[in-house]
Order: sequence, then structure tokens, then C-alpha cells
Amino acid sequence: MATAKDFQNHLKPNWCPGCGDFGVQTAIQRAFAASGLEAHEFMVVAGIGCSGRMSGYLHTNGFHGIHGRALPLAQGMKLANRALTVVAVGGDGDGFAIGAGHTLHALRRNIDMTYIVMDNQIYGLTKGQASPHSGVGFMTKSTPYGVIESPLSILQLALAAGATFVAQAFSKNPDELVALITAGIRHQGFSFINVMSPCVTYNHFNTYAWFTEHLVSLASIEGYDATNKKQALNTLLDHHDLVTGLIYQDREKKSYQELLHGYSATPLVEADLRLPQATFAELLAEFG
Amino acid sequence: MATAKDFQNHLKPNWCPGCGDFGVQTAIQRAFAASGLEAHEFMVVAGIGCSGRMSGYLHTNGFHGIHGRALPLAQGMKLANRALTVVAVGGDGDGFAIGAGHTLHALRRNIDMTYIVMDNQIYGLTKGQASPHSGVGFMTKSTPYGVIESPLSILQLALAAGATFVAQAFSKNPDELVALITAGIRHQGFSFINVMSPCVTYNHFNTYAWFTEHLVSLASIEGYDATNKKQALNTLLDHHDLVTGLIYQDREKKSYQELLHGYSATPLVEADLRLPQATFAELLAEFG
Amino acid sequence: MVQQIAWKVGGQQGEGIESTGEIFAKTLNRLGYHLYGYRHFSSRIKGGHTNNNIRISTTPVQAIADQVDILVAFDQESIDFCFHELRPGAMVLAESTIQPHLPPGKDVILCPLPLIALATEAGRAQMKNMVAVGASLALLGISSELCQDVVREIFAAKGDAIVNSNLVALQSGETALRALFPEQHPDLHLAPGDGKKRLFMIGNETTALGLLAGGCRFMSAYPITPASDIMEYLTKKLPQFGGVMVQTEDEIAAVTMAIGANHAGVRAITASSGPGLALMTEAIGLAGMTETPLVVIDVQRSGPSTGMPTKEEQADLLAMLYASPGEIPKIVIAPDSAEAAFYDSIEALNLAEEFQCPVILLTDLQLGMAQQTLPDLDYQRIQIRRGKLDLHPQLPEQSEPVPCKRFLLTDDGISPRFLPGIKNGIFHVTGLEHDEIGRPAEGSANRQAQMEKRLYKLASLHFAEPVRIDQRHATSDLLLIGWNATAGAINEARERLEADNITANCAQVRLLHPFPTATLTPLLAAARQVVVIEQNATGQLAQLLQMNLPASAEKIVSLRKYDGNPFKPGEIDAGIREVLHGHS
Amino acid sequence: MVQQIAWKVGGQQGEGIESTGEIFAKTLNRLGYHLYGYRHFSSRIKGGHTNNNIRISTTPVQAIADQVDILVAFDQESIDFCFHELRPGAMVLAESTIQPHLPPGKDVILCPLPLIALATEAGRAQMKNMVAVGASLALLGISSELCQDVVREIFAAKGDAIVNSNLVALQSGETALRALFPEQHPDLHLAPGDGKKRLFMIGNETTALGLLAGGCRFMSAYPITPASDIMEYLTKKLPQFGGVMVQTEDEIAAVTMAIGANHAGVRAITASSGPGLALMTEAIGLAGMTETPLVVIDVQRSGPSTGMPTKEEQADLLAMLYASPGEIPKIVIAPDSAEAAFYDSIEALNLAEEFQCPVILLTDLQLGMAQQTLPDLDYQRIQIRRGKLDLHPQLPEQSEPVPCKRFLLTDDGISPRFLPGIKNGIFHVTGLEHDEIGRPAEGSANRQAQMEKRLYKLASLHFAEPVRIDQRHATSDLLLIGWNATAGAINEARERLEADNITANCAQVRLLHPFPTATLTPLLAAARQVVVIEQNATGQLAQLLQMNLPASAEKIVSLRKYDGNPFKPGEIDAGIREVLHGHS
Ligand SMILES: Cc1ncc(C[n+]2csc(CCOP(=O)(O)OP(=O)(O)O)c2C)c(N)n1
Ligand SMILES: Cc1ncc(C[n+]2csc(CCOP(=O)(O)OP(=O)(O)O)c2C)c(N)n1
Ligand code: SF4
Ligand code: SF4
Ligand SMILES: [Mg+2]
Ligand SMILES: [Mg+2]
Repeated sequence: MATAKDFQNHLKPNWCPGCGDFGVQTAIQRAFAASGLEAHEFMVVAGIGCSGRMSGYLHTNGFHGIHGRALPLAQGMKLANRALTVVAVGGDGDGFAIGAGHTLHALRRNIDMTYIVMDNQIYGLTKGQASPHSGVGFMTKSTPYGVIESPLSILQLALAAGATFVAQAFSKNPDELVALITAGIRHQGFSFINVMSPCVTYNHFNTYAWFTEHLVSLASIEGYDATNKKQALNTLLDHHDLVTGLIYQDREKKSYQELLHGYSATPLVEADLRLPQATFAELLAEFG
Repeated sequence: MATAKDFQNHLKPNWCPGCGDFGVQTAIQRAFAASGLEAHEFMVVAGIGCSGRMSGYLHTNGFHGIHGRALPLAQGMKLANRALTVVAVGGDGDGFAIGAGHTLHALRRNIDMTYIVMDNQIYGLTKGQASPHSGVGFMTKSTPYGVIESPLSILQLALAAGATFVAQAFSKNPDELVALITAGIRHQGFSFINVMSPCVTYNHFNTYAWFTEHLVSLASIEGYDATNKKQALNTLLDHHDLVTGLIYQDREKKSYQELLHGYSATPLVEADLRLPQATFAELLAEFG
Repeated sequence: MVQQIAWKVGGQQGEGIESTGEIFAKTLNRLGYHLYGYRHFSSRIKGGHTNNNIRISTTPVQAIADQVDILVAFDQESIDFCFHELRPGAMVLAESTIQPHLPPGKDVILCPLPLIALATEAGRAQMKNMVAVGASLALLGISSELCQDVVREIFAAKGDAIVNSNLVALQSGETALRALFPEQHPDLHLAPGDGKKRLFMIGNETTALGLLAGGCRFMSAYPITPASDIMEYLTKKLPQFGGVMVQTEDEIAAVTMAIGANHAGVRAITASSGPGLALMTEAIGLAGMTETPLVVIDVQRSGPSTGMPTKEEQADLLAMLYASPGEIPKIVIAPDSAEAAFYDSIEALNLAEEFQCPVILLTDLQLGMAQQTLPDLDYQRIQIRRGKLDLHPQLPEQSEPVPCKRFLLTDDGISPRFLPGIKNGIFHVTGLEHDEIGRPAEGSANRQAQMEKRLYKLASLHFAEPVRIDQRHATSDLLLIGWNATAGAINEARERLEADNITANCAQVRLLHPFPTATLTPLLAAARQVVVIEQNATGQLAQLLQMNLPASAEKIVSLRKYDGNPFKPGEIDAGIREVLHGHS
Repeated sequence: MVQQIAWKVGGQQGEGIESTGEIFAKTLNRLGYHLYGYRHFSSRIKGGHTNNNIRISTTPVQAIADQVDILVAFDQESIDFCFHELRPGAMVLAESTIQPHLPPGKDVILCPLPLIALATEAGRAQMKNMVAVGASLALLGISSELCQDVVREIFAAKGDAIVNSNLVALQSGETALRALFPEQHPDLHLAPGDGKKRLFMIGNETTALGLLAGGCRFMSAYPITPASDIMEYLTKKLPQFGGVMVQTEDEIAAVTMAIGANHAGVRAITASSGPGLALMTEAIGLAGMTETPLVVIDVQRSGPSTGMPTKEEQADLLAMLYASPGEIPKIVIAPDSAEAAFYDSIEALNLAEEFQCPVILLTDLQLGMAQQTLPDLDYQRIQIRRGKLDLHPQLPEQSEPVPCKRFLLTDDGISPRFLPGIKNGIFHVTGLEHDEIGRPAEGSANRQAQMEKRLYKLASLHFAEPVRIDQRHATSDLLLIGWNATAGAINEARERLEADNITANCAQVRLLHPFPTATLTPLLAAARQVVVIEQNATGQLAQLLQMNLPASAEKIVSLRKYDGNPFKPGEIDAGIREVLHGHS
């Protein structure tokens, strides 16, 4: 069986020393190993951003696409080959600004795949502009007088979009992150994991220390029931989204693939491309 | 003072007889009149769809843009001329499919304007494909075997996006609709009004009769407090979003214009475009 | 006896104009006529004038006629709207209760008929379309008896009662016409058809069918006129083959999902029109950069912007050639008929995989929506060629964690390809500039090598018929060049010119990128004057010809139409004669 | 004594390479030298090799030098990376603790210096950059005393202690160099500057400043390299003038918000690079159709797709000309220098309002990011022209509820315009085809009239200097044509050719649409050979020239570079000589 090592490729990431994305990288490697699958069975589809470089730092199949489009690319791959274990990764700008529409629709579509966001509440790669998750008052290159829009509540949005698996983690708490990614991969449907992954270069507000102080583990909330959507929403409201753990999971709802009419049980990539002559004749017969 | 008549332009709308959008049209005309403003003070920005033709059927300024982009167009106009009363209108496909990202971000940006969606849970203009708000199982031209994605919960999404005014109405209940549009225009921030506006041609499921049967007025819910976000969310969950009335309003939060640093108190369109020579010299002096 | 007739039916949208045309056409098809139908829409769903123009001929036709011989009018608006198109002596069969009247100025025969009353008598007022068909057939000298089988076939599923009442309605139309207007009209009597029933399809259907036959098993798309037909056909049919059509949230998702599916190894496509293609621009660049096969169909409509969504135009050509952030390999194919669209769709899928790049299949509204009879589509011509894709590669053990060389530099610039998910076949791709193993790389030599690899790989492209040449003369007065749906009209115009001893060769350009300069050079050289006929305002193909064949640039004249209506043969004929006069 | 020197500093990103270059440049600027600086980035935020190449000259320069005279290296990687660029006899000032060594094969002088140690001694290790500046100035023969005022000015805000320790560091660099390497290098001694301090800016700053001076009061944008500078400048400055910069959720929102603001009457812009422009394609069509003024800035970078975001390229040209669903009026301006970008930005805003259409201001990464000294920007040349916009119209009473004629057909195709919100001035616009009052309309005559109105209104465009012509000879062996940032390198190459008695005229094309055919025709006619020099792989300007000037097509040769690095003068010189040989 593959170990975390088998997912390493010895490339030195181009992230700044201390960047939260390192923690996500090793967590992904451990979770992939924990899933019992081999390296060639994964497909990691990445957005553009510092976080987007992730696909190049894992020894699996990877597709580093264009800004904001990791999710539709990934969904296409999964539907084309249901045997692939597809994981999309990207930044908060990638997923909640330019890609916001795709994120909502991927959540509702519920294709069996996993989406990991490295949320640093800033645009890292473009050197420090505000993201949709930047806090009010935050001064960035694009907001020299401070952010004046309220940050989107990513987690509540996910629930409203019909998500069947919503979790949040902290890149400095790798064990919980590994467990959540592993659970997400196992989930039969779309799993969304938002990871607070500090940008040490451009976000001096939402730092490791800040998260350590503010994040509350759902495990510490007595009687928290992740299958209860109402409780999930109310808890998020109470804690201003600053929780970690599995927030909500719907184990009943079928995935898109299961619901698709006529969908090939074997990977579509293996389908015979030629139409039998009789079938072709039948198709023609409809036009006359 | 202007009356509803002053907003009529005697054009025969190209909607099918019985289309829900007629009710929205007259409600807008009445609400505009109720606002005490004159016809030339409004700017109606419309998306593309049957609903998008609205701007042409009102005697006010109108901009009929491209599919899904009514909101950014409208926000640009409002910021350019804060004296204009800006109202964006469009369909559920326009606002929640192709325009979903803009909708979320307009909600969080909270510019002082109003957005009215004519939600018929179908693509009318393109002759009957599923919309993001179509129900599961609904057979349309694009889903001959039935819709398999859960509909987006538009109202819960709006709340999660940080909306400060969220309402829902039914095009067949014009008095409530007029009241909500009027309140929305008065609201100091972004007001979102989702109007169930049946498509009599392509949606034979979500019909007038269906809505009449299923919609619950918030007025009938005892102790409903529209300033309480938690209650709003829980009520939506309980009623599967099938409520009408003012769902949530935050009267405290300042609008984007109020928060903008240095923003001209007079309409920006009136600003002097020439820089004084001394100012220009100061700007140059920074480079050397 | 005549060899062809132009028939038109007009009325309000939603009152059965479509079905009237359909029954009429189906009947004539079974009698062995060639048909070409083109619809006029109003920009509304119900109500508003619509008409369906059907040309009936004993020989193949691919253009709408200059004039209408028979107009069936359900309302006065239809008479007023279509009057200018009627030929002198044309017949207007009009519903009598509307108290039809003719505008002044043309010698046209008005035949008021109680269509609704007869239909009501036969069972249901809606059957007025059947009454109109019966009357129309009578005018053509075709006994309604010949149509009874068609009616039986069409309504079989609805039960005997419906079949019978429709038969009665059909018959009553014929009877009424003969009774009320007994005069014979030999100028409307059609010579007999050849009795061979043909396919009757629109180009969007031949395209969609070609895609299916060419192995497309995945489509992601967003609805838009006039491309939605393709999506609506494939969403019905793909599940029969295990495949999927996903209606996405927008066109950006549509094209990127298709790129994802292609990358994984399914033949996947998307289809849209100008506004949607505009939104796909960035992603098409990604397909080019990652060398991912991709077929995108652009059914052009009238722009700019939302423009006139139900109207004809050919104005996306240069945009399709050049729109992309940066320079990529791209193949642009423009079928010149609905029949060609079938084979070209298959070829587009093949070329996308062979050259590992995006292929744009550019059609236009007229080609996509005109309903026409077609020769049989040939199963034997369906080929699946997947190029350097190895579905069962023998791969050496991947002992080091280094990706496979997806972008291996080769002589022809095309790298071996296998699908992701294979043991020892781990690979990585990126939209950043990259090295052979698909890792971001900015070195100068590598950049140049990869750039040249991508751009020059199309040098080995062989496209069967890049220009459809109809060369009657070694040298000629004229060379008429067009693309997409104009072929039929150009051809008819040419015959009229030839009849006046003006020699003309014809060429319909089918491959627009890489541009078939070598094929075109001798053709242009052999003509005294080159007229480029296009449905746009800036003469886009003419510009391309000028760019690529500067030696012939001075001979090139551009004939354009951009009012949203397809060229009629007479308009082209007249336009060319004007050109000739201007230059003689 | 020499008239110019190429100096370069290299090290890891994040360790102060930027500030080293800045202090060095600021000092030299105050001494009256002309400067041109170009940076090399790694695709990472911290770490990875970066370097800053500064050319210092007693006369204006606008290109990077062929070879480097002095390299300051903080690490071995910088030596290895830049070695190939060093001229024989060049000096390498290297941090001694890295134990620097030179690759074999070139006669270069290595001077290890204890930069860090001296800096630490002076107070802080980071001041190694100041030590390096002191040593570099010493090499140029410039006493560090001359720089003391600069240091004082730069650090004034940080207090006397910082000023003083920096002065010490500066001095120690000079002292150490003279002590350790006392040998004189007259080939590095710079002739004195003219003592005139100039503006020192990047093109993105001149562009942004031009926009501000041209009355832009609204910007909506999404971050992207290399355009973000414009947004970051305007977000700081606009509030000072009551204006707004909105960072939007994506580029589609950015451009449509700017269209909205322009429609309401504010001069509004957006800026991006290739990928962002691709996403704006559809909306630019809307601006064209609704005749809304709009300025979009495209700072080109290396594509295709995400490509090489920090590298130079000029590959968006044809896309900018043709990308749009359908055909619209569009003006495309390409400033040929950072200075020109200032005036052209103002002109872009004027033309957008005068012609009521989108204007693309096309620049490139080199032009946008190269730091350079500039002649003063002239306040007197700032004009605001708003065309047919009437801010205080006298309108007749709008007694009928009919919109005003926003799309009135006029002789020049440009309709009178006033802003929405005025009593009696209610009007409507739509991206659908429309009539004069802005209502959807599909009639043939109206369509044709509106289409012609839009497309032909640019006929009256007068652009001051559509081609920057430097014509030394009535007829010449060569005409060298370029666009955007290549002007400087082309000019230097030209001098070398002329020195060998090869006569060459130069032309930098600045207006790309409508194409300045009339201006170019005599120029091309007067040359024996035309070389088109571009930073792309397909020769886009060459293609355009071929299309528009077919009579000269055979003379046109394309010289291209597409490895992401700007042309150096020597590369152009060599390329042209190859062309000449190939053709002689
Ligand atoms: C279409 C497009 N627009 C803009 C960019 C520039 N860009 C690259 S990454 C990025 C955002 C980075 O932020 P985020 O997604 O949060 O990722 P992070 O770097 O913080 O991990 C932007 C705007 C681009 N590459 N493509
Ligand atoms: C970019 C683009 N894509 C697609 C279309 C085609 N289109 C026009 S309206 C529409 C959707 C209509 O649905 P909705 O927004 O719900 O409006 P309705 O007609 O139901 O009022 C679509 C897909 C378009 N005009 N532009
Ligand atoms: S800039 Fe921020 S997000 Fe990017 S690598 Fe550095 S620390 Fe990480
Ligand atoms: S199709 Fe539906 S939405 Fe459109 S006008 Fe008709 S009823 Fe209204
Ligand atoms: Mg981020
Ligand atoms: Mg709808």
C-alpha cells in the first residue's frame, strides 16, 4: 500500500517559508495514503494562485488550469472517468471570487469528488490584494484605506448551495485536516473542505496565532450533530464561522453520477466510440 | 407627483399571455410612483431573458445589457451617479446561473440599489431549459430525464453572502410586491427581492396554483422578526424557502457608498475632470 | 409543370406555423422532392409574426428562393409582411375570417378559404394547418390521397380518431380549394418527385448526429439560440451510449468541463454562439497550451452583442481565428452544408485528438436551422482516428517521482499521449509555460522549443477538402468565394451569370485555419475578378484572402449582407453584376 | 570615460534586490543620468533568483543593453545565471562569504567584497545593498559623497540614526572597493550627467497618471500581473478626487461595471492582461453595440494561457482587433514608450467619448514595468474632449412616453449624447439591435442603417501620430517597423546598421485600429525591404501589414522573438543582417 512518501515528488515548493500551504501539502499526501489508493489513481486539479501550485508538488496526476476554473475542469474529468479519484484545490480568490459561480454549482451538482480550498484571506500570488474572505478594515494593496465589504461566509454559502459535505480545518492542525480529507474522499458526493492556511507574507492579521486563538473545534461542542443542517447553520452563526471539524454531512443524498440517467457503469473513457451500423440506421430513421 | 401611469410606455410586452412578468411590471410601476421620485430619476438595468425585456416596458431610463451582467452594470451606474435610483432586474438563470458570482458579490458589497429577480424556475427565452432553481425531477428540454441537481436556495445564499435586505414575493400578489419593492428602494443598501413569477409556457409544475397552495406569508408567522438573521434562516429551512414577505433586513450596516473613503458627496458624474496644475505637479513629484 | 415552387406559411408564433410546415414538408419528402425550409422568428415566445419558407424542387436546392409562389396566411400581418416577396401571379391562400386584403401594387391572386371553419367541422380548429396543407397540395396538383399515408404515419401514436379527423381536414382543404377556385394554375403544378424519401434535417441535427457518430460521449453546454438544438439532441441521445450532457452554470464552465473530460480521455464538446464563444476565449487558450483535444461548435448568429439572436450572420470568423490570450495551435473548420456538417463534425473530433488542440467547428444560423432534404449519410465514411493516443501503453516503471513526458519534443511536434489514471503513467500539465514533463519552466530555450512545437505541429495537417471547388473553366471571368451556408445561393447566382456567358468558378472555403493558401492560390490566379460573398459587414473572409494571397489582393471584391437575412440567389447575382459594371 | 554602463544586481527574491536597484537609480537620476531598468522575476513570492538590470547613460535610452558591465551578485546563482550576459572585462562585485567563483570561458573580473560584514558593522546586515551601491558608484568613478544627499532624502522619515548608518554603509562600500581593488577601470568611468533630475517611472505609472489627468474617476478591476500597478496606483489616488476603485469578483464584473459607470457619465476604465482581456470579450461587444465609451488597458504578458506571467510578449494584437461577438467599432492604440503612454491614456479617454465606443490601450510588460527616466510630462498637453456629450442639454418636454433618440442617425454616425437622469431626457439602450430610440428592432433597413452608423463612425477619426516615423532617407534599404516597447532597441539597431552604410527608416505603429494604411503606404513604398520586429511567434503586425498593404506584401519580412525576454539591440541588428544576407 502507498504511504505518504509515495505522493512526494521532491520538488521544493515555491512557497514562502512558513506558508500555510506546506501543511496542506503534507496533509494531502497523508490522506491520499490513508485512502488506500495508489498515486496514479488520483487526479489533482488546481486553480491559479500560490495554492494552485499544489498540483505540481504531489506525485499524482495533476492539471494546473486557469484562474477560477479548477472545479469545472475537475468535474469534467470525474464524469469522463469515474475510476479516477478527483481532488480540486485552490485559493480563496480562485474559489470565491472569480470561481464563485462554479463553486456554488459544483456544490449543488454533487459529483463525487473533493474540493480543498487554501483560504488565506488574501491574494497571495498577485502580491497582496483583498480576497472575498478578507476581514473588514484589512489594508491591502488594493484596499489602502481598508476593506469595506463584509467577507463572504463561505461555509454558510456551501450549506445554502446544497452541499452534502462541508468541513473546515487549520493547516497547522494536520491530524484533523488529514482525517477530514480522508473522510471527504470517502464521501459519496461532493466534499468541500475549507482550510485556513495563513499567508505569512501578505496577511499579518489572520496569522497562525490569530487562528490558534479564535478557532473552536466542533469536537468541543457538546452534542454537535453534523447531520443536522439547522444545527450546523446555527453553530456557524454563533461562532462567526470560526470552527474546525466536520460541519455537515448528508449521507443520504445520492451523488450526481448515481442519479444520472443511462450513465456508464464503467469509466466513460473506455466506451466504444463506434456506433453499430444498425444503431446508426435507427438514429437516421428519426429524420424524415 | 408621478403616478404609476407615468411609468408606462404603452408598448405591448412580448411576453406570453398570462406570464408572471406582467404582474412584476405593474408592481414596479406602482412602487416607483410610491417612492415619490420622477421617471427620469430611475435607471432600470436588465439582464437577458424574457424577464430582461422589462427595461423596455417601463418609462424610465433603461439599460438592457448582456446575459448575467445586470448587477455589475448597475453597480457601476450607481457609483458613477449616486443621485440615480438604480434597479436591476432579470431572470433566475441570469442571476443564479451565469450571474451567480456577481449576485453573491453584489449582496456583500451592499451598494444602495435594488435587485428584482423574476424567478420562474426555468429558462423562458431560450424555450424551456432547466434553471438553477428548477425542482428535482422536472423534465425540460435540457433534462429530458428530469433534473437531478438540487435547486439552489437563493434566499439562504443571499443571507450567507451578507445581504442586508432579502425579500420574496409572488407576482400574483401585487400589493405585497409593491410594498416590498418600495421598501427595497428605501433601504440604504442592497435590497434583493426574489419574485416567484410563473412561466405559463414552459413551467407546468411551478404554476400559479402551485404557488398559491405552497407559499406562506411571513405575516402569518407569529413573532417573526425580520431583523433576526438566525430566525430568518431557520424559518427558511422550515418552509423550504416557500415564504413571502420581508425575510431579513439589517438597518445598521452602512452602505458601500457611505463606507467608501473619499467618495464624492455629489454625483461623481459632476466632478471636474481637470486636475489643477499644482495637484498635477504634486503627483509628479512622487516619481523621482 | 414547373420544377420548383416556393411556398410560405405565415401567422402568429405559437399557432401551429411550425407543424403546418412540417406536415407539408414531410408529405413532399415522401413524394421524392428536394426541400429547403427557412424560418423567420419574432423575438418573442408566443405571438408575433413568424413564417416558414419552404422551397420544393425536383433537384437539390440549398437556398431560399428569390420570390414566393404560394403564401398561406393565417393573419393579415403575414400578408403585409410577405407581400414584397410574392412573385407576380403568386397565390395567397388566406383564412377567410380575417377578411384578408392585398396591398396595392402587385398582381397577386387572393384565395380566401374557411380554414378554421373546415377544421372545426372536421373536429378541432387547430387542424386548420391540415386544411391549409390539403389546399396547398391541391394547388401544386398533388392529390391529397398521396398524403394520406403520411398523415396516418404522423398521427399513428395518437389513435385512429385523430388520424381520421386529420384525414378529413386534409381532404376538406383540397375540396374547398377546387370548389372555390376551380381555375387551373399550371405555373404551380409541380413535376413529379422521384419517389425517394430523403433525410429531412437541420444542420444542427446533422452536426449533433456527426458528433455522436464520431464518438463524442460528453457534452457540457449552456443554452443559447441558435445552438441549443445540438445540446437538446445530445442530452436525449448520449445516455443511450452511457454518455452525459451537463447543462452548466455558464459557458466558461461548459468549455472547461469539456476540456476536463477531454483530458481524461472522453471525446467531449461544447456548443454555443457568438456571446458564448466570447466567454470561452480564455479557456480555449488553455486547451491550446495544455495540448488538450477540444471541439467547440459556434453556430453564428447576428451580432454584435446580443444582436439579433434568431437572425443569420457570419461575423465570428476573425474572432475564432485570433481570440486567445497568446498564440495557440487551433483548427477552424466551416462546413459548407448541413450534409458536410455531419462529416466535418466527425473530422473535427478526429483532428482534435490527432493534433491535440482545440478545433472550432464554425457554422451559421442558416446552416444550423434551415430544414432540408439530404442525401443519405454514409456510415462507411465514419472514421475514428485518435492519433498518438495509446489506450493500452506499455510503460516502464516510474521509479522516480517524476512525471511522464506529456510534452515530449518530437519531429512533428505531436507528443505521444495516454490517459491519466494508468499505473506508471503519472503526468502533469499546466497552463503555464512548461517543460517536457509538464512542470512550469521559464527558461529561454525550453520556451522557444515548446512554443514552436505547439505552433508548428499543424504543419502536418491534411484536411481532405479545405476548399470545395467547383471549377468549370481553366480561367474565368469570375471566381465566387463563400463559406458556410451561402453555397446554395452562390451556386444559383453562378448559373444565371453563366447563362449570360459570364464564366464563373466557385469555391467554398471550408478550412479557415490553417488557411488553405496553397489550394487557393492557383484558383485566384486563374480568375479575372474574385468576388467574396459573406454575411457580415466588414468582409472578414475577404480580409483573410487579402492577407494570405497578397498577389491577388487587387482582384478581390467583397460582397456583403448584414441585415440578418440570408442571401438570396438574385441578390448575389445582382451584386456581382454591379461589381462587373463598376469594373468594366 | 564612457557614455553608458549596464549595471545589474542579482540575488534571491525578497532580499532587497529591488531596494538596491532603487537607491542606485535614484542617486544616478539626481546626478542627471538617463536610466532604463528592467527586472527579471522568478515565479515565486520569496526566494528564487531575481535581478534588476539598470542601464545608465548620458543620453536617453529605452532598451536593455546587449551586455552587462557590472554585476552585483549576492549569491552564486546570480553569477551563474547572468554570466552569459557579461561582457569580456566586466566586473563582478560579489558577496565574499558565498565564496563566489566564475564559470569558465570568459575574461571577467571577480571582486569579492564583504558586503554583509560591512553592513553589519555599520548597523544592520540588510544594509548590504547600501554597501553594494557605494562600491558600484566607486567603480563608475562617482564619489559616494555625491550620494549622501540622496540617502538623506530617502531615509529622512526614518530618523537620523538610520540615515547615518546608511551613510556609513555607503561610504564603507566605496572604501572597501578602493582598498581591495585599487586598479582603475576607465572603461567603467561614466562621463558626468547633466545634473538634471528627471521623472523616474514605469509605464504602468505613466499610464495610471495619464488616466487620472485625463479625467478618469472610476476604475473597476481584478488583480493580474503585470497590470495590477495601475489599479494599485488609482486605488490610492482616486479618493483624493472623489473617485472610486472597485476590486471586483472577476474581470467580467470589472469591465461591465466600468461600462455601467461610463454609461452614467463618469470616465471609467478597467485594466488587465491577456487572460483578463479574454474574459472581457463579450462585454466589449456590448460597449460597441450600445455605443458606450470605454477604455480598457491590456498590459500584455507572455501567453498562451497563464503562460509566463512576468515575461514580455506582444501577442494580443490580433485578438484585441477582432475579439468580439459580431462587428463593432473599436479603437486600438499602442503607446510606443512610457512617456507616450501618459498622453495616449488621456487621448484614449477622449476618443472613447468622442466616438462613443470602446478603446483598447495596448501596452506590454516591458513598457509597463521597465523603470526609466522620462522628460517632464507636460501639463499643457492635457486636454479633455468629450465629443457630442452635452452636460446641460435643453430638452423639449417628453410629453409622450417615448425614449429620446440615443441612436439618432447622423452624418458622421455619432449621435448626440447626454447623461441618464435628466428631466425630459429618458432614454433606453440595449445590446440587441435597436432603432434610434433604443428599442429592440430587427427590420432590415433599420439594421443596416444602425450597423453602418456604428462601423463607419470611425471614418472621421483623426489620431495625431498614428505611426511614429523617424524617416532619415527619402528611400532606404530598410524600413524597420515595430510597436510598443521595442522602439528603443530598434533604434539602437538602426544606428548600427547605418554605421555600416545600410540606410534604414524607422516606424513605430501606434494606432492599430483603424489601421493607418494611408500613413504607412508611402513609407513602405520607399523601402527596399521592410522588417517587422515583434515580440511574438506569429508575426501579428506583419500579418496586418500584409492584409492592409498588399502591394508591399512581398517586401515584408518578420523578425520575431518569443522567449519572454525583451529584444536587445544586438539581436535586432543581427536578425536584420541575416535577413539582408538571405535576400542579397
Ligand atoms: C483570468 C485571470 N485573472 C487574474 C489572474 C491573476 N491571478 C493569479 S492568482 C490570483 C489570485 C490569487 O489569490 P488566491 O486565489 O486566493 O490564491 P493564493 O495565491 O492566495 O493562494 C489572481 C488574481 C489570472 N491568472 N487569471
Ligand atoms: C452569454 C450568453 N449565453 C446564453 C445566452 C442565451 N440566453 C438568453 S436568456 C437565457 C436564460 C433565460 O433564463 P432566465 O434568465 O431565467 O430568464 P427568463 O427568460 O426565464 O425570464 C439564455 C441562456 C445569452 N444571451 N448570452
Ligand atoms: S505569498 Fe503568502 S500564500 Fe503565497 S507562498 Fe508566500 S506565504 Fe504562501
Ligand atoms: S416563455 Fe415563460 S417567461 Fe417567457 S414570456 Fe412566455 S410565459 Fe413568460
Ligand atoms: Mg488566497
Ligand atoms: Mg427564468
